[in-house]
Amino acid sequence: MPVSRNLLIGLVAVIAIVVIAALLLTMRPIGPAGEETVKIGLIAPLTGSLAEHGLDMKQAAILAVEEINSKGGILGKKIELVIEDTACKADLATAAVQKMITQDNVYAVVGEYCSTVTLAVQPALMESKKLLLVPVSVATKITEQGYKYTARSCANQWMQTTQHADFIAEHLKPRTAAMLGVNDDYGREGLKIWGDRVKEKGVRIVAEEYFDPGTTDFTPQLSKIKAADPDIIFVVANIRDAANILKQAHEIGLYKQFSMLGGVTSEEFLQLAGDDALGLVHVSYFEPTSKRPVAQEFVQKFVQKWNRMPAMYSAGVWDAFMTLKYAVESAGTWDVDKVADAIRKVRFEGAQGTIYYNEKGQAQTKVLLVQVQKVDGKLRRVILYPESDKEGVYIPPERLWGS
Amino acid sequence: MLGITGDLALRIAKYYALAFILLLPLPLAGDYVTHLAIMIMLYSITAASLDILVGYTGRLSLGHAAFYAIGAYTSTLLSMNLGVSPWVGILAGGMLASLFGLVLGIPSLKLRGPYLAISTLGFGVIVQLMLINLDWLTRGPLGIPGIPPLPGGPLDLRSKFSFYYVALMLTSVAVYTLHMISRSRIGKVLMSIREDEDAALSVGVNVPLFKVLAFIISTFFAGLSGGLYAHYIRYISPAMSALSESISILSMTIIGGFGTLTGPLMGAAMLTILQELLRPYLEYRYLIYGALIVIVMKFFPSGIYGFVQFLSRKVRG
Amino acid sequence: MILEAQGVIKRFGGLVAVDDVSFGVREREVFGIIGPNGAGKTTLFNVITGFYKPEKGRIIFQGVDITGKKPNEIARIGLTRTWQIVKPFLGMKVLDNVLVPIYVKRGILRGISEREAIERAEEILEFVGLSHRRDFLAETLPQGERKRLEIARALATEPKLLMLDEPAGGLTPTEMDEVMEVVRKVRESGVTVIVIEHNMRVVTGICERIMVLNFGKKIAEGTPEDVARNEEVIKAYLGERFHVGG
Amino acid sequence: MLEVRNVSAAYGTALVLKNINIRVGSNEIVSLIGANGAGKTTTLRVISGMLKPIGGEVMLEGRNIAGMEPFQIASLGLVHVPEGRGLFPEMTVMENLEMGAYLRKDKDGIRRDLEFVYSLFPVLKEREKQLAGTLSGGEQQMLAIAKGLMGAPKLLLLDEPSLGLSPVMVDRIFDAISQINRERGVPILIAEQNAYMALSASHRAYVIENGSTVMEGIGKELLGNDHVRRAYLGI
Amino acid sequence: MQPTLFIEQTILGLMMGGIYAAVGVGLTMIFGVMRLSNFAHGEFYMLGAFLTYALVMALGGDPYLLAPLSAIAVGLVGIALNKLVFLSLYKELREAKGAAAFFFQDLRFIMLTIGLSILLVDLALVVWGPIPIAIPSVFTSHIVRLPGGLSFSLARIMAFIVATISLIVLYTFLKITKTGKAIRATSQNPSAAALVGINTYRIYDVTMFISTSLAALSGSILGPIYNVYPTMGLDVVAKAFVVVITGGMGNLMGSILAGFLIGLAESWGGLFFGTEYRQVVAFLIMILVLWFRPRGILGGRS
Repeated sequence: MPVSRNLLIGLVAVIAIVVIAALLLTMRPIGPAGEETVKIGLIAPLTGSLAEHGLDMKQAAILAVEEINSKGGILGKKIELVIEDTACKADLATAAVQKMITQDNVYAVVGEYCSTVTLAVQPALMESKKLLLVPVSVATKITEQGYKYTARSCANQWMQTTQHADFIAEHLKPRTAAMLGVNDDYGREGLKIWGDRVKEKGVRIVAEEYFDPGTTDFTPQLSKIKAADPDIIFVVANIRDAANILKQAHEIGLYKQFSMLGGVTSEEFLQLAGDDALGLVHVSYFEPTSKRPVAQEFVQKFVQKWNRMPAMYSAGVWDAFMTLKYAVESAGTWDVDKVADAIRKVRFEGAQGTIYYNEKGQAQTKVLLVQVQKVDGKLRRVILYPESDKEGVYIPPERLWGS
Repeated sequence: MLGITGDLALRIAKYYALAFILLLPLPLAGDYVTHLAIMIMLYSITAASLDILVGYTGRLSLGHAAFYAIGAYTSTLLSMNLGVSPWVGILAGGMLASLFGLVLGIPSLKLRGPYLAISTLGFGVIVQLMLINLDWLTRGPLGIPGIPPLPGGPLDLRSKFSFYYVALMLTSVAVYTLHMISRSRIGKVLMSIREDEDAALSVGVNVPLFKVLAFIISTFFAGLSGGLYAHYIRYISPAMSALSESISILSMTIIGGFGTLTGPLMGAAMLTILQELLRPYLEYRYLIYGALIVIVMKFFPSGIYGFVQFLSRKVRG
Repeated sequence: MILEAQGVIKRFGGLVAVDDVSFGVREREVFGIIGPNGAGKTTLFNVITGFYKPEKGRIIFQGVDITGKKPNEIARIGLTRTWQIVKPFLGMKVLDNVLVPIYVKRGILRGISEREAIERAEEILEFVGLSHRRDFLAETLPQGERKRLEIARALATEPKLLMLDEPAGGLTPTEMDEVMEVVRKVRESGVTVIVIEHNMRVVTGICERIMVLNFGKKIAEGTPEDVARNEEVIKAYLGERFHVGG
Repeated sequence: MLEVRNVSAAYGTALVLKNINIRVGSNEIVSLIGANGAGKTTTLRVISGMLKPIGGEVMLEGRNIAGMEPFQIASLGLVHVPEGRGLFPEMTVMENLEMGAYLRKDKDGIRRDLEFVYSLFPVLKEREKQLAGTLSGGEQQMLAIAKGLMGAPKLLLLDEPSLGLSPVMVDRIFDAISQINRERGVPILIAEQNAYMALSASHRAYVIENGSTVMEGIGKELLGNDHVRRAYLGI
Repeated sequence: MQPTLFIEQTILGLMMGGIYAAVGVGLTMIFGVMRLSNFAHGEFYMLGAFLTYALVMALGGDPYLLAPLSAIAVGLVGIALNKLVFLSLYKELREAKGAAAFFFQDLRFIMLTIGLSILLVDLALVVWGPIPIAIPSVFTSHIVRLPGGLSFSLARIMAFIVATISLIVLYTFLKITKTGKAIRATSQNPSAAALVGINTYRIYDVTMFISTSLAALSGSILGPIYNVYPTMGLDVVAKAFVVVITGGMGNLMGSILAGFLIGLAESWGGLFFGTEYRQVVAFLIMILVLWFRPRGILGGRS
């Protein structure tokens, strides 16, 4: 067979594939009277190594939408949730967002977990004038680029880390510190901000170690840290790694005060880490034990629906949806420019506390510092700071461990 | 030139022109389809470039995404730090990628089969770690947002609509060039190496030289498409060089049908679209995706291309 | 002398595959190398064409010492070999099989126009009688045609000395005759030929001089008639007591 | 014992065997002679199942074994010592011999056979613990045959037992082959290029040319046959 | 540098090495016998850990006691997959001709196992969910203290011991049993193995069983230490390949040696170059070894 005919067949096949797919993909599902609903997208890593956090986000989003709709929607319109998986990959995420923009014609997108993915989808959303409500990604840059349609409902890296560093320096008064972080954007930015901040306050950094995502054994790093003998060890990691780090540190006899960023706030973390978590100080922006009625209500509904305690990320997602609700209602219109302005003016009680935004669209939420202590024989997080939420006092870990 | 008669070049160009014209109205299907089409085209260049290495020269690479990332970073950094035009940047990205291709190609000359595959895998991981750790240059793991779009004169290449046509043109030219290379004297010499290295040596082929040349050509185009990607998405991060990316590029090449050059185009289209079609199934979709890969590879050793040929033979009787 | 081997030794572990072999090949002759299986003939080929490095000895081709040169360099200066188990480029067209060496010889980038190259390739295919297979994939050829393709591909390098490793092995008598005819024509065109062959009919039919190897050692050299009468050769090659029975 | 009827075989598209017909009676040594590439090795490969024939029948003790897997054929008592000797280079001589007896369960029988092969090739006993890959060519050939014998063959196929061996060694190998046949009553089919050795050691022989059996006869008679000398040896 | 740190790192490196070796050995065996580069190897490790968890939930008891059960179960899954997916391909491979055909066959195997890996990871995600699971064991919380401030958890020591014992058992199995010898024979010369009556397809099944159950055993003993989650296999498979390649594909002893070498190199490399380059160290060691010995330390099959 002449080769050029092969080529022809090949190219025809490619075109056929693309055209058929285009037809398939542009076919819109005929929903019940499209006028009545507004679509909101959620992008989250539902597969891949970060799927556990995607689950936190997905469950909160479903709950929030049910809550809003059960109370008659927003300005009389019901919300329809469109969920897409990104696996924390930029190319999958951009395609997902593009689909949301063009096919689903979403009004706003809530997401993502990974800052790298949020940054990747941001330009497309901004250019097509869709709101991007960031509930979890903490990279400071996301709200620093001056995008009008971006708002973040959780404390960013800078807020979390500086307040954490200040608390540590002022209350724990270490002379030396070691830092251990995941070798990605989260860990790098965290260590940089924290290290600079505590250095200003006279703390000497005696070790700075990194581990690659997917690492399961941290003993090489921990053993170096142990040799450096710091007063406090600052760690930036997600729950899986953090639990392993604590376990392995104690295993090699590294009993020091650990302190971490907000990646570890969930019930599953306490289950994974067990007693090794005792004494740990870390940042949180939401505690399910909070006495505030809104938080109580959120926790109660979440547990009722999903049979597990909400993680910190779930609260971020919930508040993102609530931000939208209050902003649209206060603007009195769905006009995106007006709603974007309204977001910067609303003030409401969310799961995390009183939520209001600055000009850049960054929520000025409270950052809590908690310590894992034993209350009635059970591990729980006790809020140490700020004064308004304080539940207990800092206990040096030596005293918690007994010996 | 290079053993391609004007006649052949013209005949193949005609098919590409036809495909080009047929694909012109696609953006009418909306931005989503346009975006996917653009991604398919970028992947097509990369997968086809990998085919030069895998399908034509018989050298397996599990680190091809590294060159894609090198192209993207080069072009981005040049245009953002030195104000170089992105068009020049993309070209420079291709060139730097092929320089790295040379760097990887020479030491891996002695290696075969899985030894080569895992070494290239290692190369990909090392590039990723360098992109993360050399943060003074690459701005570290958070990646680089705010990359300038391609300057298009009167056209605003931020819009998917106009970028589509630029991409279509560039992809046609790039894939056509790759096609010509595969049909050229170089392509035939590379194939002779794939078929039998000793026999190629015995008729005077400088096997090491051409193996390295295959790396250079292949990585040049991967770098180009990486640069295009950077100025299209306007955000890049070290994750571009991840093993999973290399594997998805390799999947396109192999499942599409390696050693055919048209196969990888089909692979890029099929796998990208499949990912989209399976979207509604959220967590469940990789069950189907993985199963389909297993089925295609078990029953169609020469990939989708082989399957299409099989079908067309059936149709013609 | 177009080719001279001087005291070539090649060892594999404890085995001496080629043991101090010296010989010379004259311009424009057909030189046969025979010997039982495992006598070291193919190893000697591999040493001459650069695939193995000899432990000792020198190979002189056209007055130039080519010992230790790379196989492709040796092929480029006009010394080309074929393979006992033929190695056609199976997944390529017959024409392309022959074009590759032409490109390599005449220059990939410049040197020969495509038209010329194809004409030349077609000439060679015509020469070995494979014109009718021009556009077939090599993997579709039967054994006899593969053998001739192998020769065609070697001829395309424009060799001054062609080394054929069992060109007639495994062929039918008709195919064998065709191959012998090709070898004769090659020689007439001015190319020197070295042949490894088992089949005595082929050897006596085309060779002017023969060298006999046994256990890596040269045991005889001369015209086919001389060699066939040589007691040691008969012993080594045909079985020790054969002449007694005959 | 063995009857090969009209067997044809091909490698891919290349037809290498055309209507081969061979018979081996019980207790016989039969040899296949012919030039390199004539199809001797392929014939043996087809018989032992390493290559599936495209036509014809291979009857072993009245049962058609064509198309069966090699290990199934081996379990019927057909042992093939292949081209390249079929040794396991990174295993010791002893282990190779054990592998030869892989299918056997009779420990006593195995021990007796081990003694027999050691008496046949005493050098193997000396090298018992040495890796097979480190043996000399002649020793490897002995090991290959010994390994074949350990399988208590009902029929033994030997491919080029003289390959690469010195004349002294060739003599010893062929003496051993005769001895095996005499003392054990094992029928043996040899593919051999060394015409004299093959013909003088065997009872009957077939001449194979271009994938077909062209002549058959008593070994010693063929030895004197001028036609064989001319046709096969070409002189 | 403090000597304690060095000693501690060395011991930790050796322990990691034992585990690398255990995971790598299965991978290298499959390649040695079937010429199969199994990119889904890590998923059997993952399945082992999850099954152990499921068994602990269902039957109660300590994961270290149930690990063998889970290993056997995963081994059976391995056999099933072998029969279902790969068997017909081995037969095709036997008839493949020419270097290019072999290469293409390799590609096909690689792609098949990649597809399998994607499938199995998602299967675990769907069945067990994405949240990491801790498997409680009495051994994890028990810490053994050594003089000089060194201490290790009993679980880790157990893991090292189990890994070492299983390697010794495997080695002995291959050295002295009939089946073990048949596996080695098949790996060294498949056609000769068939000629002595070895059912090579059954040997493939057995090898698959050993390889997958060894991976599952490693997963089961490490699960309680590192927790269990669907992508845990992906985290080990690249490292396992590095180990296997460094040791020489198909060479058992090579993999064991390389496992320890890479384990040590990572520990020491992290010490000298900074831990952010830890992964680079492993790859550099591999590249360095391949530079001088293109087929690994002890030389593997091509």
